[in-house]
Amino acid sequence: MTTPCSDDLVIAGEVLSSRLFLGTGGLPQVALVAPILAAARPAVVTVSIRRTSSVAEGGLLAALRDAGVRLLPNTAGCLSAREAVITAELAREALETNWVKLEVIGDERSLLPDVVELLDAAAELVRRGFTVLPYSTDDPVIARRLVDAGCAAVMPLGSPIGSGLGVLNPHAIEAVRAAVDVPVVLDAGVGTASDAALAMELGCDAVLAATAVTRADDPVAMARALRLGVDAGRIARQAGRIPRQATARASSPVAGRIG
Amino acid sequence: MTTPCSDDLVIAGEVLSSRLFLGTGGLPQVALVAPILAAARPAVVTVSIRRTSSVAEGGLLAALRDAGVRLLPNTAGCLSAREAVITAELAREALETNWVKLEVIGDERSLLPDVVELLDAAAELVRRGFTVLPYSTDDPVIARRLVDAGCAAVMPLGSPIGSGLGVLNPHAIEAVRAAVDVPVVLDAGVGTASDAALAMELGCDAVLAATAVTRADDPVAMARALRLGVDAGRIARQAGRIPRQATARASSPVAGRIG
Amino acid sequence: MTTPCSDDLVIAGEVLSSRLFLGTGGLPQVALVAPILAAARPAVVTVSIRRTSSVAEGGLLAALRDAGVRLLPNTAGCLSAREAVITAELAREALETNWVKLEVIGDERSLLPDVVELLDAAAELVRRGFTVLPYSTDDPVIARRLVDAGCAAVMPLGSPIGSGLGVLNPHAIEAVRAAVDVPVVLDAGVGTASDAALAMELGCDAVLAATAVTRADDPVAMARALRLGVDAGRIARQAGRIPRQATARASSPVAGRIG
Amino acid sequence: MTTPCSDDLVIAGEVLSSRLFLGTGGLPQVALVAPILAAARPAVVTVSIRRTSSVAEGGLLAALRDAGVRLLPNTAGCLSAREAVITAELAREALETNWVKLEVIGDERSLLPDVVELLDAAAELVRRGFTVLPYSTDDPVIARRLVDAGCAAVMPLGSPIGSGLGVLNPHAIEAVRAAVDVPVVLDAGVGTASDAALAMELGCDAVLAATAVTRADDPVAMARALRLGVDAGRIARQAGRIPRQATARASSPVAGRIG
Amino acid sequence: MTITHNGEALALEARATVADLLVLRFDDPRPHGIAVAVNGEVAPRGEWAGWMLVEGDVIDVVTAVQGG
Amino acid sequence: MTITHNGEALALEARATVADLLVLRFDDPRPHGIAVAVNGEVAPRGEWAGWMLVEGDVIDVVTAVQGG
Amino acid sequence: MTITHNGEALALEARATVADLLVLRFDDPRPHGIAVAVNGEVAPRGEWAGWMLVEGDVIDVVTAVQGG
Amino acid sequence: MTITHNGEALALEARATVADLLVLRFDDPRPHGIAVAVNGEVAPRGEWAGWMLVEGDVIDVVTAVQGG
Repeated sequence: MTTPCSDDLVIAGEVLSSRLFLGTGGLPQVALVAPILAAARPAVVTVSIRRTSSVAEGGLLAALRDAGVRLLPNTAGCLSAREAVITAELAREALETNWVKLEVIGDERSLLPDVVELLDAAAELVRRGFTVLPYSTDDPVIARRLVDAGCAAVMPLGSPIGSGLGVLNPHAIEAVRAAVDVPVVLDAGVGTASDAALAMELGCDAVLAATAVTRADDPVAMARALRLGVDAGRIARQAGRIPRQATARASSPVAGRIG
Repeated sequence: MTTPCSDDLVIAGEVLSSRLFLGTGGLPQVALVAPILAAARPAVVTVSIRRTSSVAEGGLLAALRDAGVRLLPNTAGCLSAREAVITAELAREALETNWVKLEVIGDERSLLPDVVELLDAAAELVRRGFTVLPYSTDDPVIARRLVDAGCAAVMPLGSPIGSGLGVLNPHAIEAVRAAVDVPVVLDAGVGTASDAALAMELGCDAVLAATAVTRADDPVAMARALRLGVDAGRIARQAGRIPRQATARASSPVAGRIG
Repeated sequence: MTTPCSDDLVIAGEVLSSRLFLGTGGLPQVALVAPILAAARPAVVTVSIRRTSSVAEGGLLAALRDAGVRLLPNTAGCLSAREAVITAELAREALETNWVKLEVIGDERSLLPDVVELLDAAAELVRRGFTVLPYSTDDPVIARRLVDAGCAAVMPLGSPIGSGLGVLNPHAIEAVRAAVDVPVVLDAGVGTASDAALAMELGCDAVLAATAVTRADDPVAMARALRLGVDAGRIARQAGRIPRQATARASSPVAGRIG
Repeated sequence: MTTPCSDDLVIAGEVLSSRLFLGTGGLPQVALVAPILAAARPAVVTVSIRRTSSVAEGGLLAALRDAGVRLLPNTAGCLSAREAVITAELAREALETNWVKLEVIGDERSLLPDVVELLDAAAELVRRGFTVLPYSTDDPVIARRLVDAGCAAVMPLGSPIGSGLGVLNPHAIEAVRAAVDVPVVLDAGVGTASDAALAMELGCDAVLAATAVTRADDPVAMARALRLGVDAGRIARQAGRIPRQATARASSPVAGRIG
Repeated sequence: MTITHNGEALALEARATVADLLVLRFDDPRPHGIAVAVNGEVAPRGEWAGWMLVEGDVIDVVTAVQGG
Repeated sequence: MTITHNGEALALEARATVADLLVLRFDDPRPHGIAVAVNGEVAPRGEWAGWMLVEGDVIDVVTAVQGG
Repeated sequence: MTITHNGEALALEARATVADLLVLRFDDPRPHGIAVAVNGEVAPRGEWAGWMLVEGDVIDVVTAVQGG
Repeated sequence: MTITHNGEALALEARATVADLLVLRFDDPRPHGIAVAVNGEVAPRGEWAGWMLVEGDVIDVVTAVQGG
């Protein structure tokens, strides 16, 4: 355990087991679920809700249940508050959880959040008793509105879903962190371990990664790398880094040199 | 143990215990040596050579010997090959090691390497049987010349010593990595864990940190953070990250959405 | 004239005389208005609407009228759609223009747009016959919504007002450009000429600068620098730049070298 | 004329007509020389020295002589000081100028400078009465050594030749600027106008561009864009830009708002 | 009668229930880990056995799949 | 009567008009480049002369000033 | 005799000068904008007419071409 | 005689050795973890006892200290 208990992440009163959220999208084979979870030790694992023609669906759900990991259904692909709300309701029914990663996107190409529909859906789901974790932009004003609407956390994007571009605007993520008093989970864009570490150093409370793991050449290794990156960034944030300065500062004493 | 044996770092035939090098410059108190080493588990610890008026010198050397860590004396502050060579000779005599982190700087303000004097000193020290690890610029042509001169590794800077600016030119570090077939140790500029992870992801074989740890608000915590960051970056590099792409890529299936 | 007529910027059917918008906030003295306008040759100049106890108000308005420049009143400082709408109405009455740079901010510290109130105000002002140029975030989905509401242009921020941080997220500005078919005017954050040139190279149709000019050591010189920067970036965008590539490409022939 | 006479660039006592140096490598057709020169108004134009089987060589030299522009022969492709010196001697004989852009590269793939051979060649050519402008790395210590060897200017690279990556390490370019008291000409890597403006804002006295112009979709337009970008950056540097600050600063008055 | 199941037309005997549909499609009247929407409203698991379908009903049966 | 002008209380004779207020404050019944709001609604320039103020009216008189 | 001109063997009459070579290759004893190296040393323009080539000389004739 | 020890003048008895100097300064003829340079050359540990100092010798005694 790399983070002391006193440093546990708590969302909506629930103590989570780590600061890494894992998405399962793009997973090449269900057989990788167990080793990936063992390497990542995620706090939650996200799943999508889709029509099914068989109960098994490749056994993903069974594999996740066997691992005893907390599931976080999302409303990926929803283009309106209405769609997102019914999808969340079905997720609650199917998975017996009232937690939802709320996604309402503006279009299917950019997959960027539509914050107007997102705010409507968030308010309605909170009213219906959901614990809402909204996937949002890196706009601190919207983050504050989501919290005012009752969201249990905010999940600003670092860069577009699946882009692997990391945190394109660190300044904005710091502003989101400063704007709200709920956990901030960096969502979307993480491509590698240093992205996850940076997000935590900027003040995020957790990081979500999906494609970065599932589409890496070695998903299990990347799961481990991201887990270490999240812990590294969290501890570094707490350690109080040295200030950046334009000029050098000797790390060896000047006095006492010979000759 | 986060890195499998098959992945050990080997320099001049010696198997090193980790991929983090630690500098002791700026250490607020010797009492921190033990906990910092326990947190960082460094492969080597660097020390400087200075005139002494007492054998103790605050007991740093004793503390390091107690920890049983490999010492890497440096020639910090030397402005000429001549100075660096005699300093290295004294280090070998005092510490009974023929390893030396070779530093020859151009001036005492920027502390930037003087690669001309550096090449002369490297050639002479190799001739005298030293294992030379030169602190250099991020110039791949110079890196190749240092290897041709017999250096056992190259240590390009990420940014000026003590600046905490991280890796200012990732492209150059990748070019150094591609130019040589000896270990590349990122030296100077590391400020926090994500810097260390990034350096490893760029292909460095190890990272050296001094000020980042010793002058952090909590040196022991930062030592741990950097250790995790180095491991995270190393594993991420080997895991084969997803490509960066300008546009989004869905991590949730498009088919099967309701409504 | 650096841009051919065929390349004129047109907003709401009006042909504008250049691609630089100028803000007057922070102007040290009215006497600088004339030389700054001569150096910047702006398409429009923004002003704020405030209570007055004298008609003169330092003669700014008179100086601008003498220069015959198009005025663009803003609703700076408004925290709600209601405030912004009445401010716009008063501006229309006072300045006899139905153009308005619509600003609705989320708080007085960050001065960041509140896109929810912004959308409401934009729809209402369009209904009332205004030509609306909204100061917004770099969110392409919101940009599209503003255009759907009838805005004549969109004005995404590069970074916070007065920060001089330039374009913090070039990827987002390119996405805004791709999302809408009205002119995109980069607003807020420009600190120097290269920021303005970059914004234009990213596809912006114009750039607004205020603090960058008025608080520069030499406002007239910076006005000229930004004017040149905007033109440079516009022409470079149209010239079709070379692709970025990680490796070198010889600009001198390899064949025919002697020796 | 965009820069006042008092601001002329002077190298080795010669007053140059602008702060843009132009390379001709990659020029698609000689017919473009005249319009490109008219658009760029360069201070000098670089050419390479190669074996010839005809006097004409496509008439490039004639076209340049007709334009009355100052020629700056380079030693592109030379891998040793010896090669570079004889190439410079032949250039002096063929073009009747003792100015030379000195290039000695480490390998033909990266085209990066070999600063060791470069220093040897520079010293020898200065001894032989040449005015030496060396293409170098962004290493301030080497820059100072080149000046000590008698070079009339230094030409640090922004990024690899032809890469179009712009200035990869602004901090290093500022350090080179601070290290020497001769003109600093940014060489290599410029891809577009904002790169040129940034280089000037960092303190460079001039910028050299070749591929950026000759391989652009519209070389004449890019020539004009770079000329404007260089002037914009120069004037912005002199205008004294506002400081970068993490937080916003209102550009409109807070007092006197209605409602 | 004809209903729409996951976007496709499906013929069912009159008076069929949600449970009947699930048996037909999944050989199980209460399959685990799924949810059912009838005409865009959730049909709670407890009501499947008694929930009578009518001509033209639009039924969606969903489960958890891979997702980011 | 008492009205509020730009946030401050101001005593006016009964039956004063917007134009009267402007004369009082600006020595000009139709100053150039300003606008007037009465109780949060714009009072058009053309109506200033005839617009009768009443006890408690909130008047804002604004103009263009420096702004980003 | 045989010399090397720009990397290729070339047969010349004995006692040929640099100028003779230039006439042979360029129809001009003093072409403009070129330079000549003999065995890696510059042969100054003024000496071309009198500079006698000998068996095995390596001659490079160069001019200015496009370059970065 | 007078020698220079770590940059400062020091008076020693004639015929003093490196070991004598070390005893004088460190109460130890072979202190651990130090090295000695005489006139810019290393004096190996094994020769300290026999190494005779002479007037004007420049001696540096160094050890390992904190360093980056």
